[in-house]
Amino acid sequence: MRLHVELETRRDVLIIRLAGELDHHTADSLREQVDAIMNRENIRSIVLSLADLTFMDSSGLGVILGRYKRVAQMGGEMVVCSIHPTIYRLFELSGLFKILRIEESEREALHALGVA
Amino acid sequence: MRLHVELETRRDVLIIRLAGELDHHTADSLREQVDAIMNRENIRSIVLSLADLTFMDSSGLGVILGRYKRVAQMGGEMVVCSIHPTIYRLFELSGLFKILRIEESEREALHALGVA
Amino acid sequence: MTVKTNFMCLSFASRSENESFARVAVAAFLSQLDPTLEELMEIKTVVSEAVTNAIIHGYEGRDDGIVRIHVTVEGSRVEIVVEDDGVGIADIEQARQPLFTTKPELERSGMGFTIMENFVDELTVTSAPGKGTRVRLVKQLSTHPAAVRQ
Amino acid sequence: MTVKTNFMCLSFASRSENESFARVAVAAFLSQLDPTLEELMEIKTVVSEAVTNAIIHGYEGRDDGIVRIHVTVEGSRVEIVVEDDGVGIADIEQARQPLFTTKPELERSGMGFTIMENFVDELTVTSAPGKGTRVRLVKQLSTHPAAVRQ
Ligand SMILES: Nc1ncnc2c1ncn2[C@@H]1O[C@H](COP(=O)(O)OP(=O)(O)O)[C@@H](O)[C@H]1O
Ligand SMILES: Nc1ncnc2c1ncn2[C@@H]1O[C@H](COP(=O)(O)OP(=O)(O)O)[C@@H](O)[C@H]1O
Repeated sequence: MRLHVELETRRDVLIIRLAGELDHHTADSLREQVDAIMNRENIRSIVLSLADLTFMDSSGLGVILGRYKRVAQMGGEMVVCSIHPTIYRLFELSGLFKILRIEESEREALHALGVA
Repeated sequence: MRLHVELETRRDVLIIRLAGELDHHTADSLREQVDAIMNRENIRSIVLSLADLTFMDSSGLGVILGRYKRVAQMGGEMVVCSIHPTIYRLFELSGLFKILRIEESEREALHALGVA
Repeated sequence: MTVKTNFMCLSFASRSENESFARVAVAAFLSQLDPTLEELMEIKTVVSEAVTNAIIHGYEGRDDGIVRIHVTVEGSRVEIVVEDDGVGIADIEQARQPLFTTKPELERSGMGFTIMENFVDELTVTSAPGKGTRVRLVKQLSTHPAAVRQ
Repeated sequence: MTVKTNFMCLSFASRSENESFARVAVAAFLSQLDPTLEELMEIKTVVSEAVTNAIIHGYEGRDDGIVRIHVTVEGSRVEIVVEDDGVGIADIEQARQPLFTTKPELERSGMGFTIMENFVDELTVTSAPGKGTRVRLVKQLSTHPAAVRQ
């Protein structure tokens, strides 16, 4: 309700589009939805599209890092795009940009993974 | 800030366009602005345009009734238009529709007062 | 089936700039019940009426008073209590009459209690001179069952 | 020149659905200072961190605890205190280290305190095992002088 999750797969890439607020309360349902797809399908990489995410805190970092670990095990990668300034600073502070790739837009992110 | 007041005069008609929230806190500045014009200019009637008023309580009724009394003394009238449903019920409960004229849109209100 | 209960208490200085904060806070708390827009507007309105009364009448415009709000949710039933430690009301029945006001010079409409009564299911006013005022509002929301159960 | 002071207190059940309410309420209270969007986001974020910690760590996920928030405004200086009566913290210095978490199994990032430190001007943590936790955050807003004076 407060967090809207849209999931789309293109070949072995899972696109996660988030709208609304990602906090401790909404993180659980995101985790479950994403893991359900990852258990079922052959996902190698993730595109995290955050243009409509208006709020995120460190609980969001936790669930993102958890999904990153899963794709990293598969030899895949995670690309994040369209990040609001305050949320950008959370990624920066936590050093997540050392392991995640960042792109301006979803188009560029999909292009980077060869599924544009 | 929370209440935005736009005032326009057309001949002896004062158009008051309100946006935002009209409560006890914001009622004072509305009263002052409207009274300043009414003291200075020859205002006979008022059009109250409420399309963008998102909140109003009984403090708003008080300030509206006070301005109504001023135009009634001048032999003029007050026309209210574009009222949201919940605010409509406030007018209804307080019997204000017995003394105020109501129109669907500002165009119709101005037309009714001959200054369209 | 367990009915979901939740609560919050809020207290703040009797300043008119807090009126807007009070109704936004109550509305934000109740948004978890997924109320209709109309219900949310009604709740904001009654909170605004009760809080404004506490500030204007209870504390007579002084800004060093404290206004308290308690909200309890049980299933889709909402109880809101607004309290002040102000001057109190001598004749509650008279105060609740439509158009009755003791502050016509402030352009009060005397419609506060009438609006509260019309926008909620239950309204209880407890007050005595010098003892402050307590306004209790109960409203049954029409939320769909899924939001009600835990 | 008198500096405008204002305050509010908020308490609520330690339920995760109240995290969103808590940050909206604090933001609504502070909107009277006309903060920038960036400042408002920073404040929402630190409130969310402290409240989430009280719920997850302080009350270990139990929903019958009470979380308290006090906000005091003096001019454009904001003080926010978030308190719980939960398990408390044995080693505060260690808890404040970036990436340190006692709940990795819940996918906690260990970044809560680090984010709080970076988004406010002052962070004080008072806690002891069994005695609950008190997080005090101070932030100086860049509001224009007109909004500061009474
Ligand atoms: N919290 C309060 N403390 C003291 N008196 C109150 C309080 N609330 C209401 N009253 C009294 O009840 C009267 C009617 O209140 P209300 O219907 O809200 O109309 P209004 O606020 O426009 O006067 C007030 O004029 C006041 O005398
Ligand atoms: N209110 C609290 N009560 C008890 N322990 C706390 C509280 N807040 C923080 N802690 C402890 O401090 C650690 C670090 O907190 P934080 O930096 O917010 O990271 P995280 O919440 O991701 O674990 C927590 O893992 C916990 O052990």
